[in-house]
Amino acid sequence: MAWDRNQMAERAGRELKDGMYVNLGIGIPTLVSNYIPEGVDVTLQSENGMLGMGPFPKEDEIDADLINAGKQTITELHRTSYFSSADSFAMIRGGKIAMAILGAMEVAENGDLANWMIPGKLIKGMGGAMDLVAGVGRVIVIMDHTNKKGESKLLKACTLPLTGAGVVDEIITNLGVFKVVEGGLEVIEIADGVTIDEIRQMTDATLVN
Amino acid sequence: MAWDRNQMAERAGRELKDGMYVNLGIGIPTLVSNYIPEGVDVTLQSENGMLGMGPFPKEDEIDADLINAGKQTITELHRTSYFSSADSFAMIRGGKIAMAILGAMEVAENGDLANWMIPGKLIKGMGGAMDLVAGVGRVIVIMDHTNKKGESKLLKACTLPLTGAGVVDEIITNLGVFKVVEGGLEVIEIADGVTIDEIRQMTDATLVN
Amino acid sequence: MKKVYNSAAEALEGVLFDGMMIAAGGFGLCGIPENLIEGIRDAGTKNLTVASNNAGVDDFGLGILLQDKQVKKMLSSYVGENAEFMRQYLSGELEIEFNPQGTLAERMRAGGAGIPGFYTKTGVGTVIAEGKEHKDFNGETYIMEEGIVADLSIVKAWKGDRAGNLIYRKTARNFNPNAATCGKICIAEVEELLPTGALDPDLIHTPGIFVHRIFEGGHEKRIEQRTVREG
Amino acid sequence: MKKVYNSAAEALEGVLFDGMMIAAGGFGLCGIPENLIEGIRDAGTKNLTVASNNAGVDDFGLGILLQDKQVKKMLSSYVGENAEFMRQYLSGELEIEFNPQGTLAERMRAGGAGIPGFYTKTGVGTVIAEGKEHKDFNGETYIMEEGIVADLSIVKAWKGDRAGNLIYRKTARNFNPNAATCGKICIAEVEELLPTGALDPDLIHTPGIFVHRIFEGGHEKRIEQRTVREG
Repeated sequence: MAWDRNQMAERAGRELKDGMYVNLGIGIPTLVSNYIPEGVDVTLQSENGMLGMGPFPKEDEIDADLINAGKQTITELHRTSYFSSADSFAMIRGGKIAMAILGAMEVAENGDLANWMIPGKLIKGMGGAMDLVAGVGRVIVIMDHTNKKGESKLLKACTLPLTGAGVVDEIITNLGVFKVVEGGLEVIEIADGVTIDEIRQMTDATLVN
Repeated sequence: MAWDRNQMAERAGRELKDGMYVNLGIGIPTLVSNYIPEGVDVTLQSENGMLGMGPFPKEDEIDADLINAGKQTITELHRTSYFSSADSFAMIRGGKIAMAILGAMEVAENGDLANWMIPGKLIKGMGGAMDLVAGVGRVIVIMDHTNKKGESKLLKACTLPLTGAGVVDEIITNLGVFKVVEGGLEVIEIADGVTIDEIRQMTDATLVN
Repeated sequence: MKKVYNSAAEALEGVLFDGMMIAAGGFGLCGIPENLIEGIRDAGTKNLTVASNNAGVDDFGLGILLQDKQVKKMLSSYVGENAEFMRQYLSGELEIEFNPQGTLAERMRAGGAGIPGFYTKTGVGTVIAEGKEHKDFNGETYIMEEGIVADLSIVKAWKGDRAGNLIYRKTARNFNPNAATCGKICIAEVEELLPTGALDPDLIHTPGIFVHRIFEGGHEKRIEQRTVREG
Repeated sequence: MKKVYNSAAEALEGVLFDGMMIAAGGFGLCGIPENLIEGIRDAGTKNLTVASNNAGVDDFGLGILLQDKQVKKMLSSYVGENAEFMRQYLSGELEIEFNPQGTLAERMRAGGAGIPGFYTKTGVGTVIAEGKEHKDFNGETYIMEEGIVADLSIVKAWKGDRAGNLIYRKTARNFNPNAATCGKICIAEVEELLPTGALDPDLIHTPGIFVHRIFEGGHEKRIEQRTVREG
C-alpha cells in the first residue's frame, strides 16, 4: 500500500553509485544515508562546508562546531575535510557533486522545481537549494505524491516560485519513481500495492506511459 | 652625484609606514627590504603565495619549497602564512596590499607604466605586475632616470605596451623623486649633488615645477 | 601596529555608524561572532544592512539585533529559525534580499577579491534572476551577481595570533573566511589568542592581512538542533 | 572507488589525447608535477594547450614538453626563464596567450567553481584588454575574463591520502589548488601518500572530491635561483 518514508529513502539509495559525492537535503533525503547499498562507497557533502559527513553523534560526542546544513549535530569520518562556504559552493557550482537528493513542494513535468517559498505565507529562504539544483550532476526529488489536501505535487506547471527551471531528473514519491523526459514524466517504477491507474488519478503532470 | 641603487632603495624605504603590507618587485625594489626604517613594522607579500617574507636563507636553511616571486630561495618569519595563487591575487586585486614598489622600462607623466615587454625583442611576460598595479593602494616605481642610451625613461607618453594605465603614484630615480600630479610630474626631492636643471635636461616628461 | 584588543566593545570603538553595512560569518548559530554581535547591540547602532547567511534565533546571534530593531535590511539565504525575523519581514518593518547560499558566499569572496561581478547559473529562471544581466556562455545562460564590499566584517575563529592570522574549527568555518575578506575593516573574535608564530604557516585559513582587529572572548556556542544516536 | 595508482604512467593511462588542454600547478620550478610532466613526455601526446604560470626551464618541468614539440599553445604569465620557449615563440612555432598572473589563477579557480566569467581591473588599458568586454562598476572600468576548464589538471602536493585529500608545503602550494579544481580529471602526485584519516580534516587544502587519481612519486625539486645570505 504505497511506500513509507523509509522505503522511499531506500529506493533513492539505489540511485547511489560507488565513488559518488552526494548532497542530501533536509527531511526524507537525510534518511537516504541509512540505505547506502552494500559495497557502494559514497561521500556525503554538507553545503555548510564539509565532505565526508558521518552519522549523528552519541550524547558524549556532541560538538557545537560540527553541524550539517540542517543545523543538526553530526560527526566526522576518516575521510572528512572542512572548507569555507565559498569553497563549498565552488564545488557544487563547479559540477563536482554527482547528485543531490532533495525534498520539494512542487515538481513540474518539465523538471521545474519549487521548494523554497509560499508567497505571503512561508518565506524561509532557499538556503543552498538553488545552487545545488543549478550545479550538481543529477537532481532527484523525494516527496509525497500529494499534498495534505490530496492534490498532486507533480504538476503540469509549478504554481509556486521556482527553485530551478528544468533541473529535476527523477522524482521518487510514495507511489513510484518518475523520470523527467521529453513530453512529461515517465513512470519507471510503481510502489508495491499501487496501480498505474491510481497513479494516473493522483497525478496532474502528463505521464508519457 | 646622484643616488646609487642602495640610496634609491633607502629613499623608497622611507615611504613605508607602520603596519603596511607591501609587495616588492624584482631588482632594486627587492633591496628596499634592507631599508625598512627603525620602528616601522612592514609585512612583505610575495605574490606566489606568501605573507611575511623573510631574508635569504643561510646555506643550510635552503628549501626548494620556499621561494619568492623572483624564484629566489627565501625564509619565513613568525608571522608567515602561505596561500594559493588565486588567494594571493584575491588580496592584491582586493586592495589589501597598501603599496607595491616596482621596476619599470618607462613611466609616462599620466602614470602609465610599461615594464613587461619590448615587441619583437623581449617577451618575458607580465607575471603579477598587471595585477599589482591594478590592485594595490599605491604604486611606486624605482628605476634609473635614463636608459643605456641616456634617454629619459620618464616620458610624455609610453612607447612600449602598457602594464597599467594611469597607475603610478610616485617614481624614485637616481636623480630624485617624482610625484604624478595633474598636468605631469612634480619633482618632490632632488638627489644629492644633482640640480633641477640637470633633471629638466634629462627628463622628457612634463615637469610641473 | 597594534591589532590586539581586550573586548568586543574596545574592538568596535570608532568603527560603527548608523546605516552601515556589516558582513557576518557563521552558519545558523555555528561559528557566529557572538561577542561582536552583543557589542553592536550594546552600541545601539541603527539602520544596519547585514549580510549573513542566517539571522540567528530570537534571543541569540543576529536575532538580538532584530529584537532591538537595529537592522533595516538583511542579505540572507535562510531565515526559517527566527520567528521575530518573520514577523518583522511580513509586517514590512524589515527588508530582505534573499541570496542563494552559494551566491551569497561567492559575493563576499568576490567583494574581497576585487571582483565586482561574476556569472553563475544559480537562480536562472527564478525570481532571483529578475532584473539581473543575463549572458550566454557555451550555449548556457548565466546571470551576473555583484561582489559585496561591507563597511565592517565580523568573524569568529577558533585560534588566532597577534598578527591576525586565523584558524577555524570544523563546520564553524563556514562563511567566516569569506566575510573576513569583504569588509573594509574586519574584526575577529577568537576562542584562543596566541603569540605570533604559534600557528603553522601552512595551516592558516585567514592570513592576518585581512584582520584589522582581534580579541579573545568567551563563547557560549549554543546548539540549534541537538541530534544524537543511540549507543 | 579506487583513486590510488602506482606511477605517473599508470595514473595517466586513458586520459591523454592529442589536442587536449592541460592545467598545471607550480610556480617556476617550485611545486611542479615533475612526474606527470615526464609521463606526458613519455606518452608523446601532441598539440597540447597548457595553462601554467611558467613553462619550466629548457631541460626541466614543462620545458621538456616544449623540447619535444608537444605543446601547441601556452597560457602563461611569465616565460623568461626558458630559452627554448622564446625561440619557438619568436619563430612562430608556439602560440602564447599571456595572462596576468592573478587573472590566470582566478580563471582556473573560476572554471573549477562553475563561474564562466568574472570582471577584473587587471589589464584595463593594456593589450590584455583588447577584444574583451568592458563594463563599468561604481564609475570604474573592468574587463571580463573567462573561467578555464581543462581536460586534465596535473598537480603536485606534499602529502595526500587515499581519498585524494591534499596538503601543500610552503610556496610549493601556488597554483596547485586552483589547477586542481579546473580539470575535468585531476591527477595529483604527492611526496607522501598516507592512509585516509592521517590528515587533519581542518587542515586539508584540496578536498579529495577534486582529485580523481593520486600516486606517490620521487621529486628532484630543482632550485632555480639559489640565493643565500652570510652567517
